[in-house]
Amino acid sequence: MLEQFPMHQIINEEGEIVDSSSMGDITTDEIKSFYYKMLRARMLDKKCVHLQRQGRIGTYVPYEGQEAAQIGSSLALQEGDWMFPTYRDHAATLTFGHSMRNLLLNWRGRPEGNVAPEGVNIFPPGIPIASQLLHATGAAWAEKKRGSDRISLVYFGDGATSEGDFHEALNFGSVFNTPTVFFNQNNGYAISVPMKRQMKTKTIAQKGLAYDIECLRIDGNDVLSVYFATQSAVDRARDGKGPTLIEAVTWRYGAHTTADDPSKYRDQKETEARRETTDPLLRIERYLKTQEAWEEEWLTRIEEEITLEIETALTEMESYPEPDLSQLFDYVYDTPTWTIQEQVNNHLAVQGRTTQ
Amino acid sequence: MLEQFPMHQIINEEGEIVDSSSMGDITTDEIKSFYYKMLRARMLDKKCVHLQRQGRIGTYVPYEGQEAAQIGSSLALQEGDWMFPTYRDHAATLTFGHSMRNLLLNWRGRPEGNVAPEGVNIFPPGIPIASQLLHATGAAWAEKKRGSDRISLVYFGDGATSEGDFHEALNFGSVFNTPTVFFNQNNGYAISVPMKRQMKTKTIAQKGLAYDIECLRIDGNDVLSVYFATQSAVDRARDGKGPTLIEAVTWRYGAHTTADDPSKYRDQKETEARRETTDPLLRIERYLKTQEAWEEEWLTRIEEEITLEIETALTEMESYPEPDLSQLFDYVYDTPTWTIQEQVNNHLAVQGRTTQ
Amino acid sequence: MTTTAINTKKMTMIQGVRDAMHEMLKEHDDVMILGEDVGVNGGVFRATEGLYEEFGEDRVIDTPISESGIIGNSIGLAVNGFRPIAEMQFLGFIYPAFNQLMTHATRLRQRSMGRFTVPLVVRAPYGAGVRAPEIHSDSVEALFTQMPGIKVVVPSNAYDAKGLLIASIDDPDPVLFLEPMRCYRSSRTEVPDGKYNVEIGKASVLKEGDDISVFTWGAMVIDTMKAVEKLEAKKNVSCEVIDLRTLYPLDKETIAASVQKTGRAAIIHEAPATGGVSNDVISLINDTSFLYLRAPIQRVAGFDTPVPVYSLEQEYLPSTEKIQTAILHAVDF
Amino acid sequence: MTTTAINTKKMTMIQGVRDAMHEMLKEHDDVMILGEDVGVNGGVFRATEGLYEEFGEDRVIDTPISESGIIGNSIGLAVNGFRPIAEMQFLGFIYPAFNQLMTHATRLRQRSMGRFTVPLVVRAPYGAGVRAPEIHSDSVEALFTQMPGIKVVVPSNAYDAKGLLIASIDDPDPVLFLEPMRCYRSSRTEVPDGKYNVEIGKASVLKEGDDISVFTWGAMVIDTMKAVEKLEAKKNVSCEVIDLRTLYPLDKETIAASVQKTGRAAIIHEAPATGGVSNDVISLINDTSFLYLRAPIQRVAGFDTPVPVYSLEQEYLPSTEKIQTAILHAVDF
Ligand SMILES: Cc1ncc(C[n+]2csc(CCOP(=O)(O)OP(=O)(O)O)c2C)c(N)n1
Ligand SMILES: Cc1ncc(C[n+]2csc(CCOP(=O)(O)OP(=O)(O)O)c2C)c(N)n1
Ligand SMILES: [Mg+2]
Ligand SMILES: [Mg+2]
Repeated sequence: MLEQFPMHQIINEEGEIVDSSSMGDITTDEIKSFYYKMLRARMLDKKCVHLQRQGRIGTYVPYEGQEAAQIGSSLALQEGDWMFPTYRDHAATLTFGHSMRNLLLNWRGRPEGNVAPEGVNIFPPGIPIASQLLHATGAAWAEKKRGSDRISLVYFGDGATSEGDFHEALNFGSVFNTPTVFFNQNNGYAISVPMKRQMKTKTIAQKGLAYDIECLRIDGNDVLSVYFATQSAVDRARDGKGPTLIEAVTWRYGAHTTADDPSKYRDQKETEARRETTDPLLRIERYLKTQEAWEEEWLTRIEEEITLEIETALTEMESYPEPDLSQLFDYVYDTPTWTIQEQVNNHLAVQGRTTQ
Repeated sequence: MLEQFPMHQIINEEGEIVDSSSMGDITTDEIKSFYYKMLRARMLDKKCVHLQRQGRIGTYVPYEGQEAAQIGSSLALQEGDWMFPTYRDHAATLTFGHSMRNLLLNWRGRPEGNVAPEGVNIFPPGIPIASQLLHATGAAWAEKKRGSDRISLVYFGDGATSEGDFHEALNFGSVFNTPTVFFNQNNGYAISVPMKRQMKTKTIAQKGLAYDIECLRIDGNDVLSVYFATQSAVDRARDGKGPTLIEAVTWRYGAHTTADDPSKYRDQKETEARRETTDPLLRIERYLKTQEAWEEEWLTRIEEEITLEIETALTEMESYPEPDLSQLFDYVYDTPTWTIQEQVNNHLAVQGRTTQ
Repeated sequence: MTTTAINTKKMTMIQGVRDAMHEMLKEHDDVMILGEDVGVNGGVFRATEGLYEEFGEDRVIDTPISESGIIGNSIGLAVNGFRPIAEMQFLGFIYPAFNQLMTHATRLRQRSMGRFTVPLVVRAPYGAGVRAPEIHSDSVEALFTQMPGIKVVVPSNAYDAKGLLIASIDDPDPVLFLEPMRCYRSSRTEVPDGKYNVEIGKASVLKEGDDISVFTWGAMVIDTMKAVEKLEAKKNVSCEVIDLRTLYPLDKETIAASVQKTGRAAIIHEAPATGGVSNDVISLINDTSFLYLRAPIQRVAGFDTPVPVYSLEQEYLPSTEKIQTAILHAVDF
Repeated sequence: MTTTAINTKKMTMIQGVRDAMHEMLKEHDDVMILGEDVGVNGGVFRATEGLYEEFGEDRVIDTPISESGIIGNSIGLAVNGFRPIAEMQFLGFIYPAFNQLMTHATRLRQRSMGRFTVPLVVRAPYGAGVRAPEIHSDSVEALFTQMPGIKVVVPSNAYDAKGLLIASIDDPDPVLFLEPMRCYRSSRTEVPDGKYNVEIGKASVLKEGDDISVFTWGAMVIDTMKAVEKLEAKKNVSCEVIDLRTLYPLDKETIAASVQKTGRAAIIHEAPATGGVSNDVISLINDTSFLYLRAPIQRVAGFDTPVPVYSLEQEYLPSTEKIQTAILHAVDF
């Protein structure tokens, strides 16, 4: 199937354009803004890994290496569209409009982490693998029923394709022709398990054949390929042509989470080598250099800008009011049941009563 | 995909051989024995529908029309192989060695219905749709681990392909290369829901592409095509070449169960027409006639033989000892827990105590 | 209970269920039905009979056989403006959807601090006694009463069924609506036309009495009433019978008040004794009415075994004899 | 308890778990492990560390992310001659496998009249208090104690963990083996080398006392012992603390004997109060010891809410204060 599903690129590892016909009329400035978004995400990620080491946030899930996949795809969405992320997709949610402060709060175990600004349709990250795909078909189906042209995009990993929910979602999407983009980030590993133990197939794209839906395989480290492939999937969805499965081939540089040691299951040398070869940012840097559109000064400026943004968000996060007990009780039902009400009362009574 | 997965036939609707190359050196006598098995199954099925109407058995699940699919496939198995049926596959289990009396007991709600003779590896029928596929990969995997050449065959319907377990089973089979035959009987309906609402694809065979496993589509009403396709899948499995997905296209003539009214969701005229066109028994009759191997006298003789067998089984079933309370308690755990023991004791005490 | 309607019709419980859906589909564009065989076929029990014809395939939807898919999609639909009524063909086939119910439908409000809500009703026929095949007869209400974020409702007659189903559809949170199959056609009750509510969380006192409070729900209401009738005819004992109707949240006031009046309690259900909702009722009584109790609380329940194949299900189900024995045991203690 | 070994080593509970599997893999060719990341990676908590290297990829198997697949295949393997130990990475991820457990693993013996049996152990880390992400911290033992055909076991220390896991692997029926994450490395206990059993179904009296019986299990053993220590230091009250260790079947004798001695009981667990295993304990006490009770049975449990994100989990978990208050409440009643 590798022949049937070649990995599409627009800009290759060397920063050369290999498929100019798929680039539309994108400008260098736009490409620079893609770079900006990727840099922003990378800097935030590195900061978070650091914060975790310092104990200022809890266990963190890094995405370094996957910026092109997440940002190229999220940029293809419009306001009002729906995004269904996993725990690893905060580069995408950030780009789609989630608040950086709230994202940081998430890593402190705060419920605000799951809440994007009003009007930004981002679901709380799917924790049980692949379960979120069905919400994406459901929400898209609702749009279709209403006759709107909004669509949904859902992220999931290579490992997620093994779950039953992956299959049921693709089948629902296919049968009810929902306007859904199934965006797979194939980063080669599910925690420690490599793709070849997760499935026998060499591609994830081919799984779309089982549902007669559009399916394709792209270089997930090429932000342009990701952007244009997603855009055309989004367009198809808006036009009532149904769902698309996109396999974006990528790699995570870091650990599965900061609690994990990748050297136990893969040779980190390969990962380090990839920073020089397949890196999504470096590739755009190389491209911009071939276009003579790369300025170190610009880089310095945007790095400063982003640093400031991150520091501000961090300060906001660290000075955020302490969690309130009501967050535990208030949102279980619209109106708390008497059981919950009684439990709150007892809880408060004991807290007031015994002092240690 | 219809072109990629044509429906393979050996004997067509008219009883003509259309692919003699796939017939091996099967003899007319062997074909007659296939006919015998199909007739036996059909007569039992008709009897059961009748018994249900008379109230002598409970709700019954008919398979009339699917005899070639079930019998052609089960005949490709050998002793020691494993069969995983659904609630509709008693033509298969009967042919593979289940006892007719126990099959009848099943329709009286007796647990013996789930128990095949010692040495015959038939699982209790899978009730939750598609769940049995995973047992088939697991049991086959065990054989592979032991280095035996036994294999497993699992039946499931068109509707079953929508469940997550279908997907997980095909993936496990594919990844662990288990000796499993996934035998799909596509009878066009899942209760009232036609295939086209169950999936967008025109074939079920193509779903195998998602797992890089062998997959094919055959005329499930052609017992020879079924037999030889299954046999080669079985051979591949025995040879360590892994699983195969077979889509056998067929049709059920009757209701989903005797509690259902098919005229509510499909035109029964089409079904009646099929008795004259795609019927699996009629086709072999036509074939045998072209071979001048059909004798009415033979038919009468075997009908009598089968009638006797069925009547004997029926008598045995109807005179079978009443169910015993111990069947409710004895097999929950190897050794009953005290909870169950206490419940039995109370139960017996009350039964003894109040007479109402 | 609020009633605005006036005319009534005698109907079976399954008709009450259908009537509620008919009413709500008619009144509210955001209400929709999805499930296996609910459309063209009108449901395997005829609960959705005629609704596909009347409201069309966009509102009464035959889905693939995919319970996780049905609930997962319903969540997306519910969050995005619809009020889906999802049918599980039998409660015993809800298990493949367990993850979607447990980790999403019931938690989304909390997880999103109220941003996303799931006004979903999951309907499911359940219970033993109708000679159904294996798995079809499971009584697993307690899997859901312990699931934070969902309510669990069980009518036993047409009036309650219609009113509770309307209330469930109007409820802003997920509701599991259990339909005891044995009640589907066992009796007819007067049911008002139009829309009315039976409040979720309120039990119904079917019969007042002084000596013991007998709590039950679903199909066991039938047997309990029978047992009590028989018993009262032959012994000098007066039983209060309460149909709990909602299993989460339980009706604390009604339960406590009754036990405080009678000083004794028995709980009747067909699910296995261990882990059964009876134990929540016992805890509630322990918490509220310890000093009133004159005898150990009696449970008459299914065994700690799977529901057996149907030749044995009458042995499995609590018999009227057992119910009588339990009541006498408490009264004579 | 039967011990044949002599040498002991001090180890953490997670080491005890690993030791049991190591022992059984070494002794029995039919024992195998399967799950997500249990092979090369040695498990996300290191429970299977080194086992892949020692026993090879045919016996310690990294599977696809497919919980239904893992349990479904384990059933096939178990019926056909193997004794699989299936790991669920966290108990909160067992839900996709619910159908396989509920309708097959636990019923196959009954459905086949003893012909097919499922000697399967399902291991799962569980419980709150380790700052894990959402869903990872669920305490849903009661979903399984009410599931006929499976046993539910929860060790709280290394000695019990090893002995119970060996007993579970040797058990001819499915066992759910719950591993409270908070206990993994919270203490070390002496653990014998080699094979020994801790009998399934037997509670352990951690501390004798006269005034109240305090029942608990899993990680709440830590807090309960702490609370009792504090309380006894300041008040004149003597508590008996019992680690139930097996949640199904409960140890009726030990529970009843203790309550009949003390006349009071408290039950501590972190799962939501409604539907919690506490209610089964209450029922058991109601059935066996009604006349001995001098005060209502106290429950200290999690709230009827999902386990919250971790900034709130200390509020969620029963505190030592609450445990003390509950005990005093019973004693002062
Ligand atoms: C149902 C379920 N099972 C197991 C887990 C534990 N788990 C968390 S992440 C992960 C690996 C996921 O791999 P993949 O889908 O490739 O995504 P990636 O982490 O690589 O982005 C696993 C097994 C889970 N979250 N949910
Ligand atoms: C998990 C589950 N959901 C629903 C059902 C109810 N049900 C029984 S048979 C059936 C249709 C199955 O269709 P198909 O797989 O095509 O097999 P067929 O009955 O046509 O042989 C359904 C939905 C079930 N048994 N299990
Ligand atoms: Mg991955
Ligand atoms: Mg079918």
